[in-house]
Amino acid sequence: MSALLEVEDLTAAYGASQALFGVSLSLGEGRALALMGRNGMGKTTTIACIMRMMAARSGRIAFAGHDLARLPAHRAARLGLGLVPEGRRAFRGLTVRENLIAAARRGEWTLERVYALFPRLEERAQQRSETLSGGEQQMLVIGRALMTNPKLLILDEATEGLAPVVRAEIWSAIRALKAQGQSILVVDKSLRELAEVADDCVVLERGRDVWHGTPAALTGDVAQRFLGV
Amino acid sequence: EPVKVGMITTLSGGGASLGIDTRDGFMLAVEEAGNPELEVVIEDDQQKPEIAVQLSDKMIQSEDVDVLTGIVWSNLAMAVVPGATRQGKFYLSTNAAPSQLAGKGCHENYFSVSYQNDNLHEAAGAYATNEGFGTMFIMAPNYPAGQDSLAGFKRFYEGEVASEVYTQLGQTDYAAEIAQIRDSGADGLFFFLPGGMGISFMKQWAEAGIDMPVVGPAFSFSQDILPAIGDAAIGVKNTAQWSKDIDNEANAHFVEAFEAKYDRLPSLYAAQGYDTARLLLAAMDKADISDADAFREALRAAEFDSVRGKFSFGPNQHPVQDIYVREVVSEDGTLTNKIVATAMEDRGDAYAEECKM
Amino acid sequence: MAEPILEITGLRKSFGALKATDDVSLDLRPGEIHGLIGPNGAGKSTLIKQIAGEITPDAGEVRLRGRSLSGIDAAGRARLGMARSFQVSSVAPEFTVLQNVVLSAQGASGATFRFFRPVMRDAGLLATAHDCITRAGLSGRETVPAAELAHGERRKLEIAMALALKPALFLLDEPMAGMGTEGARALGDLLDGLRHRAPILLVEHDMDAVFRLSDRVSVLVYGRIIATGSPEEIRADAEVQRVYLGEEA
Amino acid sequence: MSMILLIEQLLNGIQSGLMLFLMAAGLTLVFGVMGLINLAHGSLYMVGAFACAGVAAATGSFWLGLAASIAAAAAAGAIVEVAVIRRLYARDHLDQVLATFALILIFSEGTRWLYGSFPLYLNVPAALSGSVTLPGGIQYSLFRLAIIGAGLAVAVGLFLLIGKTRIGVQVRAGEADREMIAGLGVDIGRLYTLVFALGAALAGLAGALVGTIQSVQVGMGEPVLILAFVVIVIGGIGSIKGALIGALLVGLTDTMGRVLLPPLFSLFMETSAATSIGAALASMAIYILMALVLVVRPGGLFGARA
Amino acid sequence: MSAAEIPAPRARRAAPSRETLVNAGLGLALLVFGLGAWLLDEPFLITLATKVAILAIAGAGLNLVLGYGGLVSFGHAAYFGIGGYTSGILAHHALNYTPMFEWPFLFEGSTSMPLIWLFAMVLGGLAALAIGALSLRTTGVYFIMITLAFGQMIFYFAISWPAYGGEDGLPIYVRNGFPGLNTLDPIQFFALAVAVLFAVLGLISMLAHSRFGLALQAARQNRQRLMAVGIRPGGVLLVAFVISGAITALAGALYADLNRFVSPSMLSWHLSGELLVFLILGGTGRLFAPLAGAGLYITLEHVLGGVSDYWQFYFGLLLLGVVLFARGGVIGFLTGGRHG
Ligand SMILES: Nc1ncnc2c1ncn2[C@@H]1O[C@H](COP(=O)(O)OP(=O)(O)OP(=O)(O)O)[C@@H](O)[C@H]1O
Ligand SMILES: Nc1ncnc2c1ncn2[C@@H]1O[C@H](COP(=O)(O)OP(=O)(O)OP(=O)(O)O)[C@@H](O)[C@H]1O
Ligand SMILES: CC(C)C[C@H](N)C(=O)O
Ligand SMILES: [Mg+2]
Ligand SMILES: [Mg+2]
Repeated sequence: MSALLEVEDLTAAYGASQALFGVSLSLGEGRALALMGRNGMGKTTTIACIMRMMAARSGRIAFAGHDLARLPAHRAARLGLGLVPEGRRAFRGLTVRENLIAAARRGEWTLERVYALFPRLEERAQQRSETLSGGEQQMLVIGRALMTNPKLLILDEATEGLAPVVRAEIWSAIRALKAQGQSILVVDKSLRELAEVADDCVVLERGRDVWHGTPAALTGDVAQRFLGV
Repeated sequence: EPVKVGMITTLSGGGASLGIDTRDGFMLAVEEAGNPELEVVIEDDQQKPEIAVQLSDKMIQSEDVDVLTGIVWSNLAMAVVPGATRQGKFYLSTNAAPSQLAGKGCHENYFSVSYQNDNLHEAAGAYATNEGFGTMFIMAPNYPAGQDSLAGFKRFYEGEVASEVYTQLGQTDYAAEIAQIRDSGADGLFFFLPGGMGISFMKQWAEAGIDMPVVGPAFSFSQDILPAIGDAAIGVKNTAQWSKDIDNEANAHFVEAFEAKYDRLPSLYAAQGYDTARLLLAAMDKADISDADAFREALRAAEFDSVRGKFSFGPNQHPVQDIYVREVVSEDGTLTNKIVATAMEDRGDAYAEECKM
Repeated sequence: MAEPILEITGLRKSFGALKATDDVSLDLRPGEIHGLIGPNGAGKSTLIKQIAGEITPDAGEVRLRGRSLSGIDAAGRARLGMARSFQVSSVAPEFTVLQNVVLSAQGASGATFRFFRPVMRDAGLLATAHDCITRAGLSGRETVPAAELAHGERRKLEIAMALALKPALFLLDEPMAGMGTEGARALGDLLDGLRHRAPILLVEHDMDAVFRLSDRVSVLVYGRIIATGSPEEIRADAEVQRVYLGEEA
Repeated sequence: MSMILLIEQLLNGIQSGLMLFLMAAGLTLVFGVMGLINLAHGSLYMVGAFACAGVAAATGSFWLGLAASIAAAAAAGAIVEVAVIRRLYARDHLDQVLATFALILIFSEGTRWLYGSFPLYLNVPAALSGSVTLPGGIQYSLFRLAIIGAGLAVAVGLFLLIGKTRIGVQVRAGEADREMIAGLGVDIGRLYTLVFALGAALAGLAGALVGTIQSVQVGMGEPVLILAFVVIVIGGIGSIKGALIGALLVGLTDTMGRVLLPPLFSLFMETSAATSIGAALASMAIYILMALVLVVRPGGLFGARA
Repeated sequence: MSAAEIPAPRARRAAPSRETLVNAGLGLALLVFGLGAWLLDEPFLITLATKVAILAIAGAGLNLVLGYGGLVSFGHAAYFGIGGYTSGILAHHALNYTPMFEWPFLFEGSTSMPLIWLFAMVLGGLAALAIGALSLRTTGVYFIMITLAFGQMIFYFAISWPAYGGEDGLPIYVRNGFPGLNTLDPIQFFALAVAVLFAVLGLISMLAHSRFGLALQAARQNRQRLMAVGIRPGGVLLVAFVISGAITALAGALYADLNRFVSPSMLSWHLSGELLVFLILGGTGRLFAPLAGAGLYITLEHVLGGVSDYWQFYFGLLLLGVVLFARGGVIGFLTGGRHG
């Protein structure tokens, strides 16, 4: 069986400055992959390439049997990629509800289910997203990604700025999703929670994948070297 | 010695139709004459004064023209003429003739071949008096030519001015003014709205269905824009020093030749362009341009067959001429003008006395 | 006990029917880090904005070293020694890291209407800037435009800019967010040393950091302070556990 | 001035406001909602008027002309979007200014090339010509009433489209963060083409309707463009309601200024000078209004965003 | 790794950047063009070069607020026209021997450029102060439109105010004088305009690199952050706006002398638009953008003008080509990249 997402030897650059020097990873259907690395090592860039928000310089990205190289971002997303981007990026000027329905696609995740997951969003349904608190915005963009009912959910620091209780809720939601067979690619700074959900880890260092393995294998020594913990 | 003419006129943008007619009328006469001594360079002023100034600089400094001509708009003329005449060039106006250049600012090298700007408005005033209009509603845009227009009208109008209204330059919606006109109960309406303003006004006026005689200068009823106004214009009286039905040989020939060459009827501007070229050619026959004084005299003599019939220059080198009242009529489905009366005979202008030449 | 540097009394702010700040009083004493925690949307950032002068409270007062700040705008308060970091990084994106920090140092120096000497050759400002960049962990990135920084690096730039203001106190809104474990730890060490120069009001959701660094912790819920105390007291508070900490504590 | 004339002038003000709204409607869509500064909007207005005049002259039917104006402007809009505008969303607003300024030149001179320099004829269709008598004895042009109707219909339609449909939500999301909405699977490129074409179609419709009672000539779009910008800025960018109110305010201020200021000045000056000064002030009135509105409410009357 | 990929070692004293070279080239091109025209005895081409220089000064004024401060003023024609009318009116009174005012002291007008420039800059600056103080309450598109509104007010005033010619404008029969120069000689006037241009560009470059300039550029990018470091963007922007208005008014005074004529067309929104176009064409925010933009624009206008009646059509196509394919304007295209 081929993997859901396959990235091979990906390189990418911002103008003249190269950010990725060859990243490979693969993620099987129903599995969760943690992408790790220090600040500025290329995690977000890798995700941007997968999302076709940024053109790769070379390498191959295949998702659900399609080569993404030629697709525009919206076609790639429609194959089933759902992104919770770094830095939130809720649509300003739109209300909470409008943010959620803007790109919704049919599936299990509906407005009701998202509201059930984050009751705060229902309370604030008519508030413009840019006046939400930081954490509320974070909930909103997670909900927004879920509303597209993706095959692969990509979370780039999705728990940043959330209160511990909420963070715990989100992790449990992620675990629940995973249990239902949702495939997930996740970037997060909290190793403890990552270890609980991830099946595999890939560590990036200066734009290269330098370590692959299971969370269990991510021993103190490796973590110290690549993550500084 | 050959004569080089620089024509600066409006050939692009919204005001292009006037410049194109001017040019075409002028060039028709030039081609008919076939005088190898006459060379013409033509440039587009885009209806912008500063472009007009630069073009005149270029023609004078680099192309060494002897005569400038062609400007349609008063504000462009004001920018170009004083400089050009001071540098010893001749300027022959095919249209714009602002009052400053007729009075204190007159110059021996400046000739207006069209009229003095106030003339047609004065004639409208005289006509309104003759027709016995007791009260008139008068209206023009709020800029110098508009202010001169109303002043010119009042100069010869002896009845009572019911109301005097200045509209905005470039205004296109006249519902408010039309309501005022209707309410004024005046005997007649005089208006001066050149270009698109006049088209808009006339159409809205016709829609309003007010039964009031209308008089105006020819500008809003000249051949170039009549088709755009449509039947709304029929019956309107307008004043001009020229009309296509003026009965003389030169005019008959001009109208026929123009239509044959350009496949449309000539407008006032075309006639003015044509006359200007003919004046110039006539002067060239009499004198050499290198002798400026002799050439000036030759121009002043104005020995050419004007399409308006008799034509001569007054002391300030503006025309002394008859001004007619025309009526807009439909001839076989084509809108055009027909002379119905003569408003003023041998009219010079109000500023000639101030001119010290 | 030493006089508080910053004193907030009876602050209120409503957005329509929502009471984002509801009679909040708290203070910041010399040498301390005062942690401010609370659920998302509790009103922490709104409180910081009121202290910094970006929004005007409906009622209540903010005092700096005993002096009321009413009527003084954000720039004025910054000049009086308040340095703040933003929850969402707010830097000049086209400027390099160095230019951003120099801008901050220039703001602190007070003289902006100087039209002739090139600012990027001002030795005093440059020295301050380089020092702050190093302390924030951004050395080597001086010439990179802020727009081209990775997320975490931009968070560090926020810190560098706050340092360059050489302030009397810091208002830090989730400085650790996005920084990564290692970065967060380094920042923690930095703040730890900083408190003796200028006290810090620290809003954070990173509980390890809050409990490790804070001398006192206040908990804000629905715009009200429900508890203030030592880290141990707060961690043990049942209500705080219920509404905020959850099982993590 | 008599009471009835005053009422009639108020009506005229309202009507001229709605006429402005018709012109501003497409602009609100493209500028207010998509966030694109399109100076060539006036050119699309001109394209509509010329298409209507051309087709009406050829077929003798105003209504075919009207249909043609919408179709031609929409097509021109779609072509322009795909060929030019599309490359500019990611760019600075200023690049859009330059590009659409270039488009004005191309459209104006292109139209002159095709149709010549002389203004075209376009007259009110028989079914809508003449006037009706309103209660109070006020005579009112039927065609102007039709324009009022069209203006209101467009206002309602746009309000529903932008405020109540998902397309509206997606377009606004696109303005906030184009990359992100594409990343969520919305074909924002095609959507923008459609919306741009719709805005162009509205401009074309306005051009045909207003051109019918005013004039059809090259350059007719430019003064309108400025006024339309004034309207939507007063109302608050992105708000259909604001554009409508802004248009009415501008229409009333302009009309009442023209009607009332000259007599006001003649109370204490000689008539000729008074009318001239009054008229001068009247021509500045809407700009004074705009400056006042923006000084007091820097985001326009109903604007939410700056 | 190929040689091209190896990053060049950082020089301690940086060689002049590519933009500096391009700028020097542009300045030189203007000088060579003017002097060449002089040698070939083509006074009109000198006039054209002078026009480029003057419009570039006006553009430079706008560039200070637009390029550095991020304020898109769509009403800079106001200051340009105020400068022009200052020159026109002072000369008008002096030439016609009708004193401007007799109280509190007799003032007869002036035909001396330095004095006229001073007046123009002060008046332009004052107008900018008043308009700026009100306009700066708004931001973004609202700022664009409110500046347009003030520009239009002045424009309509000038059109209908009869004292100085209204729409017909006001001729200056003899170009105003500058001590030691014969300004009627095209090349001398050109030299004067170019000298002013370089002085203005020098001033702007200095401002841009100063503390003030740093704050100004920060105000463009992030006003909130500027406040947070203790600097009020409003004051910084207003000062820039006033300097900008004064510079543009200076250009207007020169322009009036170039054409020996002023009219409300100097105040029209088309002119404001053209100044914007120069900057965008040249590359907004680059020091020499106004020169590059004005130079290209005027050249195209005059080269194409002779080609066809429909030359504006081709002109439009060319401009479009520049926006679409030369990112960062002409200078961006020439330097082949981002801001340096
Ligand atoms: N827009 C950009 N332009 C230029 N360079 C960029 C840009 N965005 C990121 N980079 C650079 O690319 C490299 C990788 O950045 P990336 O954002 O992928 O890192 P990351 O691993 O996601 O970091 P973080 O944990 O801080 O989010 C960094 O060196 C960064 O400076
Ligand atoms: N301008 C506003 N209009 C309406 N509501 C607002 C506005 N600003 C903030 N709020 C609301 O006020 C509440 C407090 O917001 P605030 O940003 O202070 O929360 P916070 O404690 O910082 O939360 P977080 O930890 O998630 O950042 C939130 O519910 C938010 O939605
Ligand atoms: C065509 C004419 C009515 C032009 C008029 N002489 C003007 O000033 O501008
Ligand atoms: Mg990242
Ligand atoms: Mg917050």
